[in-house]
Amino acid sequence: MIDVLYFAWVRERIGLPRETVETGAETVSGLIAELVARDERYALAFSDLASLRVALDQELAGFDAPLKGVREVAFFPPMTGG
Amino acid sequence: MIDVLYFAWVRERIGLPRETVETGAETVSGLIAELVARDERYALAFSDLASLRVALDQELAGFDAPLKGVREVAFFPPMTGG
Amino acid sequence: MRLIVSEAAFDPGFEVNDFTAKPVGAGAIVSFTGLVRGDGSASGMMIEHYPGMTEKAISAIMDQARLRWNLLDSLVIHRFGKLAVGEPIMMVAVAGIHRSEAFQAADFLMDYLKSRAPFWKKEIGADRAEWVASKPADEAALKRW
Amino acid sequence: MRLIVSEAAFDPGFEVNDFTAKPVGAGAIVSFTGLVRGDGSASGMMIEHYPGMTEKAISAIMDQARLRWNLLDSLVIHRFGKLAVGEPIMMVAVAGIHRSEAFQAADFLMDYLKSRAPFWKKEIGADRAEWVASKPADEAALKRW
Repeated sequence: MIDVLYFAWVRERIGLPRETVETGAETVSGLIAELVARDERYALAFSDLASLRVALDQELAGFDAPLKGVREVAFFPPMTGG
Repeated sequence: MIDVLYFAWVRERIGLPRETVETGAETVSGLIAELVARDERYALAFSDLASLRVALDQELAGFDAPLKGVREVAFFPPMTGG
Repeated sequence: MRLIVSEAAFDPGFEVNDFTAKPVGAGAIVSFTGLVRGDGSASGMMIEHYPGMTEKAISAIMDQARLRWNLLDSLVIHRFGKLAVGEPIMMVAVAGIHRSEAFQAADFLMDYLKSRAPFWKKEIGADRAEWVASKPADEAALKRW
Repeated sequence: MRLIVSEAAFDPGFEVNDFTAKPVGAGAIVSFTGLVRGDGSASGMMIEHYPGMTEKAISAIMDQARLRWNLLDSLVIHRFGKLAVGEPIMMVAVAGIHRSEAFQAADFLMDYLKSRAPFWKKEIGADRAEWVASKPADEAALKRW
């Protein structure tokens, strides 16, 4: 069980800000593959990984990062604060 | 007739903030030579030209700059504002 | 060090004075205030953020700046939610002994806040709302440090 | 563009707000405030200046910055006379469209004010008063621009 959070246009495309996911995926990429397989909204949100960032337990990470021990995964576009 | 102004420690060494000088000097260096010849206070103030700056009519200039047409000469140490 | 992430408006002048009064021995205070620009037809902005990560990410950036430039104090304020054109979005202030370290630290904080703090801006116009795209120049700016 | 050379104290926060409210289209406001540091036994500072040349020199520096970075507005305040430790000596503020030009312009203004505006500082201690020596680093900083 892992909390998955979505922000900005990722949230809008998927249609929800967060959900709890049951997953056997070992890496972020594996989790994305599972989500994309669900339906078109996910496929659209994850269609261009180069325009996405991921954080594991609130720290930026790579798509090949392992999920073991992670409680919170967040997907979002590059940040535009400041 | 030219107004000569002194600032900071140059003013203190010479003992006055400004004076009007009758000079035939053609350059700043010539004017300095005339002043130094007057007495020790001037000699002391002008003993190290590398630590002095000069402005002609309120614009920074070099010691070899001509005095023709100049109404106001100022001598001071390097600036320390800001 | 003080960090405020809030929906509420803030008063840059009040914050500058409050900040300036505190650090003992400071010779240089640099502040940056970011305002909603209102390019074209935009009437305002909506800022989304990632509660929790925002505070962690900014605190880490502030720690880096403090150690690297030996700052006497630093302040970051960043708003989220709805903002009108002309309103202050965020503010950074740093206190240093000398001017060059204060300028560098403030510049560094801004570059990192821009690309490493989890905020996302959406420009609101009369008949449209669009997520602001990140600029390659912003990511490139991090390489300066 | 606004330049104030004055013996009177000023309120940095008030000036920041007043300045921030004016330029239309600004996205970035950078301000610098210089404070009397009070190194060692110093209790204050006396600042001498060259009336007339001060205003001319600073205006010329502000003109340069405005053209080079396409600034929307700029402000310089510099005091002279007697100042106590902790008091603001001077302030620079610039308004730009983007942050990098605002940072650069403020940094440039400070470097030039430091070495090209006719002010001289004398540190006042309990039993001494000494003219502050100019630093080679300040003159060298001008080469950055």
